[in-house]
Amino acid sequence: MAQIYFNHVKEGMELPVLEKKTTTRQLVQWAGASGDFNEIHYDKPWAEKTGLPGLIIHGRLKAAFLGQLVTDWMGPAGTLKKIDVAYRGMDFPGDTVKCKGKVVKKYTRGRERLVDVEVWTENAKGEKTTPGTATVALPARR
Amino acid sequence: MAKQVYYEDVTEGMELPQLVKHPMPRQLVQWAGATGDYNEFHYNETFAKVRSNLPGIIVHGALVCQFVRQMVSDWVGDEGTLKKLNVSYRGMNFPEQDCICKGKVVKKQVQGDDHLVELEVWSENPKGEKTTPGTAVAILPSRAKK
Amino acid sequence: MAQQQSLVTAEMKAVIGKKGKSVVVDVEKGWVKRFCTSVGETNPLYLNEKVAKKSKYGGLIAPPGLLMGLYLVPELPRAPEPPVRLPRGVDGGGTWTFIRPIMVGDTLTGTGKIKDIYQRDGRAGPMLFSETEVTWRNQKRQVVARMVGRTIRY
Amino acid sequence: MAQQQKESVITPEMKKWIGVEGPPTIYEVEKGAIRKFCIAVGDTNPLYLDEEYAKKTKYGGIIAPLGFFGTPVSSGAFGQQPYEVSLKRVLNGGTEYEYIKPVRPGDTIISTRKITDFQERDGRLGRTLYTSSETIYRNQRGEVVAIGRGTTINY
Repeated sequence: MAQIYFNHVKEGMELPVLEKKTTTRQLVQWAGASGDFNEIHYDKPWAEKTGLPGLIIHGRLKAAFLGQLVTDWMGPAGTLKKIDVAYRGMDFPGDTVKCKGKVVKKYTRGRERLVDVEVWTENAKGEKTTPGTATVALPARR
Repeated sequence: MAKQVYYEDVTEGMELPQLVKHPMPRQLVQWAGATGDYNEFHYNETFAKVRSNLPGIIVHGALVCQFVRQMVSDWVGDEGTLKKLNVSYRGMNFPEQDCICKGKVVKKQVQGDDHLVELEVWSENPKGEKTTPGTAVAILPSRAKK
Repeated sequence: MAQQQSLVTAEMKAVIGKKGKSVVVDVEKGWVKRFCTSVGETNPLYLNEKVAKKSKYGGLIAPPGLLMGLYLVPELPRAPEPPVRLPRGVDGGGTWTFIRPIMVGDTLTGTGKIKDIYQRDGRAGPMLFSETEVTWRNQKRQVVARMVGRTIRY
Repeated sequence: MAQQQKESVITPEMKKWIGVEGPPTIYEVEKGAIRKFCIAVGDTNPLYLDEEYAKKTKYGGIIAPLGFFGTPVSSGAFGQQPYEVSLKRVLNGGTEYEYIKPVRPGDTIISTRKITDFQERDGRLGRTLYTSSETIYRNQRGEVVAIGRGTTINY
């Protein structure tokens, strides 16, 4: 796995995009792993009855995608300190969810070298459905 | 837990208390998560109808097997031991319908130290069709040995 | 125009800060594996014992998403019912703070409390936000993570 | 009508696999997985879920429900076939489990499967192949905890 170092990070720098091609099966797997068995994620007639256009992706699965986006980028020597997400828009199984991120700030606090990253998921229309922010600690330099 | 059944309490032909399950789609998804059987015709209605040519979503056979197993386990209690269970998948159970598990004592006999009972077990759908017929062998505690 | 009714009752204010029941979860290898399958994570720190041993953690760790995904509604303290019926409820998101690594094999105890209940009036009418904070400790009683989840009713 | 002699679907290649043990599958039995399994079945027996209760029983601690050997659950009938079968449709004909020793959380279950027999018949579904298999489940001490037998039907 690649490692990124604090001295290589620049504000405005973009994280490699993580694309997730989602399926209903994945939502069922997520339900099993997370314990969220709400029917709106796998029972189509149920979802439609509650007024939704169809099955929707668990917000927390998208949050976990963003967690992966950040941890993949920071590498094994990095540490995820904090992540904050809001669920703003729906995504549907079968959609490709694009997870993106951008460095907004780099700074030191005590002995830690920290980077704040803006993260979000994007749908096919380019709408940010799950915006958030994350803070990671990175190793100093190679 | 229900009170313990003893070998001496059992007669051939005796029926086991029924166990009625009413699996909902949620339960099938929980089963998929617990077992890793993510076959789509257990939760995706379109897939079941179009791709698998089924009348709708069907209950996992192995889950029905577990319902039957639970009925026997509940009956033999903590002191009894289920030794063998044999089921055949003959018909389908559908979610949102009752799946009725039944059993009957076929034979009792002492073999060495073991007090054995042989059972006929099955699950039924609401039409009364036996969807999962089978047999079971269990060891029960004996009052004589207590 | 009529004054917008306050949704935050005295009963709600009284539950703020009160601790709820604890939840205990074992971070088991199989669970982590199933979790990674569901997200599509292949990071060896979560899955490959040999690689993880050589990392700074010295063993397998849980992906951050594992805690982010944990769905604990029945055990968590809940905000009292609002004085007017608000038919819709959604998960508004949350903040997860990771303090110590969560190792595979850890037993975590989560203790929840209602952190805050407040009202915002938006386009969709009055909205009631409740924030639940869960503090996660490992078997050594060390705090490993903190979560603040937001539920919105409107 | 002329009775045509049908060619056997059981090939010499298939016969070679009778009795050959497949690669072992390893499952670790975890308490959390047992709990999820019980929730899915709707089985609330404290023997599987409540350590305090289970301690006082003859088992001395939590056991797994019979038929649970870790995940994924093996049906004892399906499995990877190392050979080609000309009949493509598959049914699970049934399973039999013999339970020998309790399975406990923390156990590692090593299962091996082998084909025990092939039979063919002309039935309602046309030419039908019955494949019998046996799966032996052993724990980390090498003790046989269960034997599963299954029939796979191809038609």
